[in-house]
Amino acid sequence: MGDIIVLIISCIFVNNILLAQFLGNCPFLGTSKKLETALGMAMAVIFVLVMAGAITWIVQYFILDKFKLEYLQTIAFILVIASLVQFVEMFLKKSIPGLYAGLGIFLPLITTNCAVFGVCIINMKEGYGFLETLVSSFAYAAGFGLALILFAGVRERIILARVPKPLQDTSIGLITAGVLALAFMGFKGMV
Amino acid sequence: MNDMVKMVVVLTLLAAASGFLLSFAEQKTAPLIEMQVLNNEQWPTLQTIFKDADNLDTLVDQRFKIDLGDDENVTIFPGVYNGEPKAVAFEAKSTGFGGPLGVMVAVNLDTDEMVAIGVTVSQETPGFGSRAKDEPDLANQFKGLGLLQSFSVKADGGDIDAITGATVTSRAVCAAVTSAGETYKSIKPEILEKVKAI
Amino acid sequence: METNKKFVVSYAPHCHNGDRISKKSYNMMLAALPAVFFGILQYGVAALSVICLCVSTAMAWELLFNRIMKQPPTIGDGNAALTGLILGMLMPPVVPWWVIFTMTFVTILLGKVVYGGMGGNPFNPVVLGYAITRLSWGVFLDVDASLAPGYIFDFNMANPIVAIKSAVWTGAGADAAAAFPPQVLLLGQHCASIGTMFGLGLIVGGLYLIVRGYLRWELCLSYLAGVIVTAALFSAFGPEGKYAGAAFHVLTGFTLIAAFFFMAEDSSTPVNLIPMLIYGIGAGVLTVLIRNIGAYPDGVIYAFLLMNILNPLLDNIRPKALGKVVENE
Amino acid sequence: MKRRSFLGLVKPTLEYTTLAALSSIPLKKVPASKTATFMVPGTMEGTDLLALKVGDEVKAGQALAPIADSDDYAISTIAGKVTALEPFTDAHSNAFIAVTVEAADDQEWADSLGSDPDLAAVAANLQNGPGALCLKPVLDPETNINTILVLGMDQDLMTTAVQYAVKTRGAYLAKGIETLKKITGVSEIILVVPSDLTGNVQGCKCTIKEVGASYPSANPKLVMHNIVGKTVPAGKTLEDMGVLCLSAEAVAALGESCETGKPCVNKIVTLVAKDGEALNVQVPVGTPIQDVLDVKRIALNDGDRLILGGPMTGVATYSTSLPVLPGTDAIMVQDGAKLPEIEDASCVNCGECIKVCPAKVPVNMLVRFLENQLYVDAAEKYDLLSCVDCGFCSFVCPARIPIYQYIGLAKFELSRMAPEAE
Amino acid sequence: MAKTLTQEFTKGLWQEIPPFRLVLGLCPALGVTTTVQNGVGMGLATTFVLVCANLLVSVLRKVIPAKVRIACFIVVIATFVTLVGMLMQAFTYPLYGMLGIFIPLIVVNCIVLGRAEAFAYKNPVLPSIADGLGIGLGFTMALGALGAVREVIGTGCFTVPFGPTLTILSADWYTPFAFMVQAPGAFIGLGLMLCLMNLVPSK
Repeated sequence: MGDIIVLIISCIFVNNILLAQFLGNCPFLGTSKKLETALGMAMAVIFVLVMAGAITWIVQYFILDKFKLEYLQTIAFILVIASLVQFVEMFLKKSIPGLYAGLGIFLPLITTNCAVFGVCIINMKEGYGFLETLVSSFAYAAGFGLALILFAGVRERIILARVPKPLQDTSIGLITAGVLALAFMGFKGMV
Repeated sequence: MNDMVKMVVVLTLLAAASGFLLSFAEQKTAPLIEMQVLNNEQWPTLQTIFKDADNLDTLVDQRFKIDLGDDENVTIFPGVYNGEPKAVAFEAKSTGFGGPLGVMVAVNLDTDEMVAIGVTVSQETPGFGSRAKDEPDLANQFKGLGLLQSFSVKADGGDIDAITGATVTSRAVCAAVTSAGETYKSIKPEILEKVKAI
Repeated sequence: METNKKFVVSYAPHCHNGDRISKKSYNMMLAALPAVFFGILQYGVAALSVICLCVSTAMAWELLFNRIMKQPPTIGDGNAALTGLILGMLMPPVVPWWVIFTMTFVTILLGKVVYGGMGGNPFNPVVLGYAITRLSWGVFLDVDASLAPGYIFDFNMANPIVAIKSAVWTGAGADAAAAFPPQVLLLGQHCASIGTMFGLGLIVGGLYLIVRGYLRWELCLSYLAGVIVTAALFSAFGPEGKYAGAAFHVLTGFTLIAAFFFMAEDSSTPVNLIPMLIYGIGAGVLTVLIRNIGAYPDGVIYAFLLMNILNPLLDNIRPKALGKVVENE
Repeated sequence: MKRRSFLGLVKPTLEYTTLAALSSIPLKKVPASKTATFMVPGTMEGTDLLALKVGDEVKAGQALAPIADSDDYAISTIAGKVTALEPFTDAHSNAFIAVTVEAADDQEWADSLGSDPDLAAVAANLQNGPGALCLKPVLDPETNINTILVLGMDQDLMTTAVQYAVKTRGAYLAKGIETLKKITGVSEIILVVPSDLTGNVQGCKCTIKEVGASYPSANPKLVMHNIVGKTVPAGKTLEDMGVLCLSAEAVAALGESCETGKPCVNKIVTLVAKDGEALNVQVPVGTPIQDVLDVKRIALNDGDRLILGGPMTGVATYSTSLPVLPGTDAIMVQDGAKLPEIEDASCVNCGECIKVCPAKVPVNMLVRFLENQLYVDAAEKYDLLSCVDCGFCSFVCPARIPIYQYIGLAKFELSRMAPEAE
Repeated sequence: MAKTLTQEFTKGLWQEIPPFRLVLGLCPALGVTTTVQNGVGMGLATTFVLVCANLLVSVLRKVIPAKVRIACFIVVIATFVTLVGMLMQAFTYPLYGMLGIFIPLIVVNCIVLGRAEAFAYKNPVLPSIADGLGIGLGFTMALGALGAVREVIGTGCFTVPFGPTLTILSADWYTPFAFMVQAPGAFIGLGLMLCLMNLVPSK
């Protein structure tokens, strides 16, 4: 149990997928201009990443490893994620239209969200068991969501400030993200 | 319906072609990659920790693998001193500040004491943790200590002086050496058997 | 309807209470004086030159950026000088000039200019500038290293916050803290950065700011409460003797200057009651967490950066405006 | 004005000027002027045929309606001849036609009101009287007025005109309230006065409540919230809630008009000189401001500021030939050398405005949205419409941002957008 | 409308240079640019995938049904990414070690998928190759430049790609501003470079 808590803290704060591992920056900058979109994206990533983590784990250990096809990891994982996103989209549209209305527009973006793919690979690299994979996927996604929501809050305010013209939009977004990364370094050594 | 068939056919063909291409590439590159790993990660360390061994030039070729169960295995490099395979080296891993950290441990088969250790893979923060690889202070402390015990840095109540400003890395090295000891304990009979052949 | 006189036509209100931004800056500098003077007395002319260099370069950079961006000079509002002064207070007595140049440059550029000047910055410029410099040139900002050549005092010459860090790992933090009793810390008989040595001076200055209304007591007290409660919990429930007590944490490191001077930076702090309390307590808890279990000796800097990030979200917690219609959707 | 106090720990307050503190001020009567100007809502553009022409003779108390078929008119307070009809636009971009009348030697009154007027007659004759008694909402069948709120307190600082009316015209006030009850049929009348004037209104047959002494507690929306106990929803008016808010001076004028049978035309105005010394004057509506200033021999120079209204919400104006309007409670002049400057600074988030805002508007965020012209967001998310227009935020702002002006502009833009959206 | 091959090639080098003008591919730009060599290596690996994927997608553009095109693109891209990973492991192992997880992540790099979708699927083979090469080399240049800035300021050194490490700023008088090679420095460095690029007109 203690290990799991350490893993969660490590994935959310210390090794935050966005700010310490640089994964998922395109949607990070793209969907953080408004708090509502950031919330939607965060939920969508959590939702998909937990499922993707579980399925890629199964694919890795029951297919790739079994048949000595480890070198197909990249292609297998990306296909799993892409079809999972498609499937989730169709499923939500039919069964939970309310949730689909909220997450719908973010789902296609997730296929090219390197955080999702990256976490799946990290899980395998670290050799996590199934439970650990689930926990780490969720925690990484939560860390992504947390950083995204915090960033969106700050960014909403920056948009209103008198930022010099050449710095506006992405440029100031990156600088602010840098400060976020700096702040998250404060969690270093906590696990 | 025709569309549907076409879609399936195209995708299947693409996937099949990709599979063939990659398995071909895999076969061709696998031995190259293994040599690269050896040359880049383990060889530099082996060179330093076995610098007095007789078989320095051939020890890579003399390596052998021991099965640890669970699909894991460990590669053992035997070191020959005065014509006798007196020591073996193998790698143990742990996690440091910025990712995996590997420690090559050379151990005397007679006394179970460490001949030397060296850090192999390290992605530690430049300037801090990476000193574990570059500076011998930490590694030298292990020389001559019995491997069959657990190690920890002084801050945690052990005997090892941590590198200033890189406590996490120093701890990771201790953890790796400790786990090397456990591995060693379990596979020593097999090692002894195999080295006889040399 | 003609008149030959030209009157000023402007919008209401036609009166003002006379307050202006510069007044706050100058009052804060005034409040900082006791601590700064004491630091200069202890450390001598080297400290004076560090403080002067910090203040002057901060103003110079601000002026330079005003020029580059073709704005009217804003150094008149005193904010640049104040930023420089507080940065100077965080410095050890001896710092290479180029470290100060770079630090004030980074502070003014990344802390203020890129966000369009004072008020737009989501982060406390001082904290940001110090954090970046510390990350690169930590050794130059290290009080112990700075004191090693040339300074001899008749009191314990170790920087308490650093001394205790290594002691905590060996489980003897409380013993190490016992070497620094509160009166020693309050009266500046210990080694710390120029402006944080004299605890009493900081407290007096801070109380002045609170009384004048330039510092919200809610922020200051909740921060101190956060530090005290967390530190007390650690020392009560942690392993016996491992963690230092509350008094130590309040009086060492940057806690006091943070409580009284970082908190008075408006742009990065909340304005409503509940957010102010959460902000203060959160910063206090994080400070002690990082000190006790994190990688850094002093957690104040990171605690503030983290709470700065949270600030815009916190500010959404606010009282219901008059007649606000709550939609039932 | 009151400076920032040394003790900044507590919330800054502004106290209303009460008559108790200024009891020695006598009421000066401004003699009837030679010309008077009346503002009638409407525009002259596109109207070739004005119902009123230069040279027309008018009687005192006669309705001046320059545009035919329009409900808009003003009551002339003097008898004489129309000398000019000019377009005029006020600070809020409302269009008016300024009708200037030159006084005749013989002041003849139109026979308009009578001693027992009905609702229509009162509405017709007193809307341009002192305090601008506007009874239109009662006549409007769509609004269901069930309460009348009579404010016996000035809404701005340094102004004592309404208080003066309450203090000296208590009997007329009582009569006015009685008449109001009769002609409107509204039984619930609430009179709000400052604590030192409760003794002067004992004769009034209505609910009497006390209002606090700190600014802006006499603001109608705050009176509703704090004293009446009903909250006006953001963006709505008192009328939307069925409450008609009237100035006590207007009600007293109604009482006087019923007694005398002719419309009361004399307005009480607080005149504040450059040195801050104040005095109340009585002046017929329509009199040029210059005549009022002459009472104290106030000389204005270039760069000075002439304000119609009090220091917090008054409107600065450019000419002394403008008339005293029915709602002009104060005329204030400020020395050009002592005007507080306004700066183009951005908000520093100090929170002073949050401390003082009586409506709990998140001014610090609001001003950021207004500066970026995001008016719809400002209204939807940051409570722009909850603002009660007191100007306190601008008064305390250390960055000297013209917040009140931003808010005024935003409300104006929103009101312009609203019809477009439909 | 029709552009020459040269134009297709050069637009990626300046007008549409990622990630400065096209704000895509930020993750590798931030993650691997601690040295010039890493940046250039990452850029070249991406270029390889871009060119190959563009080529194949363009060749097959008439065969691939529109409905499953994204899936097909992904298969094609993933194949080449795996291939480049194997080749790098076999021939430039230390570089592969430094780039680590970012090599497989080329598969989700929006630039690659974006070019396949926006360009190669609609254009003949030669322009597609020119486009891929241009964008790829532009990306390489950008990563190299960012790597150079970060490395020189952050360590005082300059790693010639696949060559020696030169000391540009001598340790005698320069103390490296290590912030630049750390995570926050990546974001802030890229942000400031983006600002500089905004000051320069795109044409």
